[in-house]
Amino acid sequence: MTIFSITAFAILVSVAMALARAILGPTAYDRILSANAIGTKTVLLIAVVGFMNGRPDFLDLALVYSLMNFIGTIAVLKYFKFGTLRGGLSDTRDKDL
Amino acid sequence: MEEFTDIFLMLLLVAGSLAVLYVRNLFVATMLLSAVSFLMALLFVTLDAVDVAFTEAAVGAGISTVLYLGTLALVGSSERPAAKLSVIPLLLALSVGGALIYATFDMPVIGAADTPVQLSNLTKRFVEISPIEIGIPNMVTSVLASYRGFDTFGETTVVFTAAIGVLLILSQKHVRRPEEDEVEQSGLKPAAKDHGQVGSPHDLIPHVVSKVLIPFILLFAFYVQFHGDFGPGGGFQAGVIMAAGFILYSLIFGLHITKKLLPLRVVELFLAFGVLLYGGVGVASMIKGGNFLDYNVLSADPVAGQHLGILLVELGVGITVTAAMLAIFYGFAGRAQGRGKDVN
Amino acid sequence: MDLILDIGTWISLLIGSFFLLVTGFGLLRFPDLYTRIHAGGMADTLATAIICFGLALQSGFTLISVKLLFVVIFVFLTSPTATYALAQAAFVAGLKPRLDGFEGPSEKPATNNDDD
Amino acid sequence: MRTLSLFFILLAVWLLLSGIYTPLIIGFGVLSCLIVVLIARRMDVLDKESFVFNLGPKLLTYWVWLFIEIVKANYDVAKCVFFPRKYLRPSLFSVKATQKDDLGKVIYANSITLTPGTVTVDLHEDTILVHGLTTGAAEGVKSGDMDRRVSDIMGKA
Repeated sequence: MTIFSITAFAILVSVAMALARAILGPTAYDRILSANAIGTKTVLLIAVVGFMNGRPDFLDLALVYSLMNFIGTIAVLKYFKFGTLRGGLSDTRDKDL
Repeated sequence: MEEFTDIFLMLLLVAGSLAVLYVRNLFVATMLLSAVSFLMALLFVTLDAVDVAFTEAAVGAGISTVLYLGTLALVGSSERPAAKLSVIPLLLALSVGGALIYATFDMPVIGAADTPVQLSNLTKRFVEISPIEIGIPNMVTSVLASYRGFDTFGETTVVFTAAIGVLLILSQKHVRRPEEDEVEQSGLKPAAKDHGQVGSPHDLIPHVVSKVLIPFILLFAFYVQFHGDFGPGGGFQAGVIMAAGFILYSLIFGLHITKKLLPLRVVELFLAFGVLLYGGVGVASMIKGGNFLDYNVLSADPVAGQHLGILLVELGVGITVTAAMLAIFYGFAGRAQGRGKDVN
Repeated sequence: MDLILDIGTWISLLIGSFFLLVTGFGLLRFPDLYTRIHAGGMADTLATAIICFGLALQSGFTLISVKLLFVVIFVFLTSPTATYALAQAAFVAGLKPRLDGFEGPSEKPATNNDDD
Repeated sequence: MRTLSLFFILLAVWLLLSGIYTPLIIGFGVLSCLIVVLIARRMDVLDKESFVFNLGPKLLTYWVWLFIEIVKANYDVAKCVFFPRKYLRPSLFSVKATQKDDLGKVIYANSITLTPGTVTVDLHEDTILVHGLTTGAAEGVKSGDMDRRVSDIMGKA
């Protein structure tokens, strides 16, 4: 039992708890929060598993994950605030149009 | 430990998928699906399939969520309740599922030494000859881009066709008043007003952070594109990350500004150019006297030829995927109008 | 020397695991969305940083450690932004935070912007 | 000027990411950085408000301070998870951000969010609406210590 396995186990349990929150809800925002948290934990698990298997090139993957997590959440904000993905999130740039 | 991880992840996956099926609110289903997608990719990681996990990460968890949201903005987020519980489909699904489970008993153990994959001559050849013949460390790339170049060409064409299809369906002239573009900028919902303070109309934080991040996201896409020979990555993943960079830009600054930067016509040009580049490499190798997509003849030295061929082909895939993702995003996002909706 | 590094990795990964578990626990236990956001923030910040630090101890001064550093910087830039996006979306949609705590005593903390 | 420094920063990042130093790959790196810089210029993301890099070493000392704060705050939130009845006192309050430019405000708002126990809910002009988990966390933000430090690093920029 290495430390990597222990950490991986802890991350998995934590993912399970976040998934439980995602299923329980109650609001849609709780579910976004859980999906986001699962994303962060996935990033960590990938890094740890990469070290466990002796293949740290998994880290590129971890970077992609955090990037995708971020874009997903921004899209959600936009969807909630405006109901469309179309216009700008911010109006500061439209002044000089 | 390995076994435990797999079983645990499978259980989570089943729980998540059942929840996706169960919920009636499509938005909630989208969020759960993105969580399930993360779990799925974790499974790929534990199976040591980095390239697949890479694609799942980029496509399943990231872009799909954005595209689903784009669709929801078009169709609304509540599902019509099912008419009635029908027995025959249930029985059919159960029996097919039962047959599949029965079939798994015949499957070899994961990682066993005597599975067909391990014993196949093809595997031996890929593992032993490809480093000499093609000379790049990432075997997945040499198999995908060289040995099975035809397959990948087909896949690229599928992506191309999908993008064309979406464009055809979604870019039809749409009855829309010209001033709508201006109005929807301030589509804040009134619900926030009774809280004594309205949400800020411009979101400074994502705005500034994205400005800092976007150049690095694009650079990372290029990095993935050119390092597909050495580690996980390649054209597909790079294309999706590149598109993600532009989609982030579009989410923050608005579709109209992105379209000014990269008009739909240019995207369409890139879309076709990528496929043509791939096919062009094939034709070039035919002109040089080899078979279609036989990179050995592209240069005097066969290994150098393979390198050049794979590089160009991956570039073609990357360009096509970027353009296809953007075209699909333009199609979905460009059509939806802002409107208030109930999500809770 | 190796032993010290290994012990360092053990300690940091254990602390990280502990905070991850607390995060999961908090996500389940806290009463409303806004409090749960705080719980989620723990995984994003300290757990990420300390686990990556522990892994970096194993790889030493290599490009792998640099990549781990990139992961931490990236998460530190994006995670608060995503959290803000979520809180902002909930707030704009009119979801009110519960300010009375977790079935606790009703004495209210001093707030400037309290609306209930 | 900013274009040039962005180019070199991107190139450094590429070299650190890549780890493969053959002329071909480095050549691709230079080419990619050039393309990215061109796109960034056309996207107009290179304005003053987003250019973090000229803040220099002061940002580093700030991060060290912030990290210590994060460790302390994590401990507080963990206590709160285990004994919610005793510690959990959610509150919503607004504070003023004294930074003049947008970048400073964003750094401040994100620092508040990064410290668990306080989350920025809204940032409007120079008012930040904060949701605090415990009285201690709320007091920490209201004391204005973090605000002063952010203003400090921004002042010299």
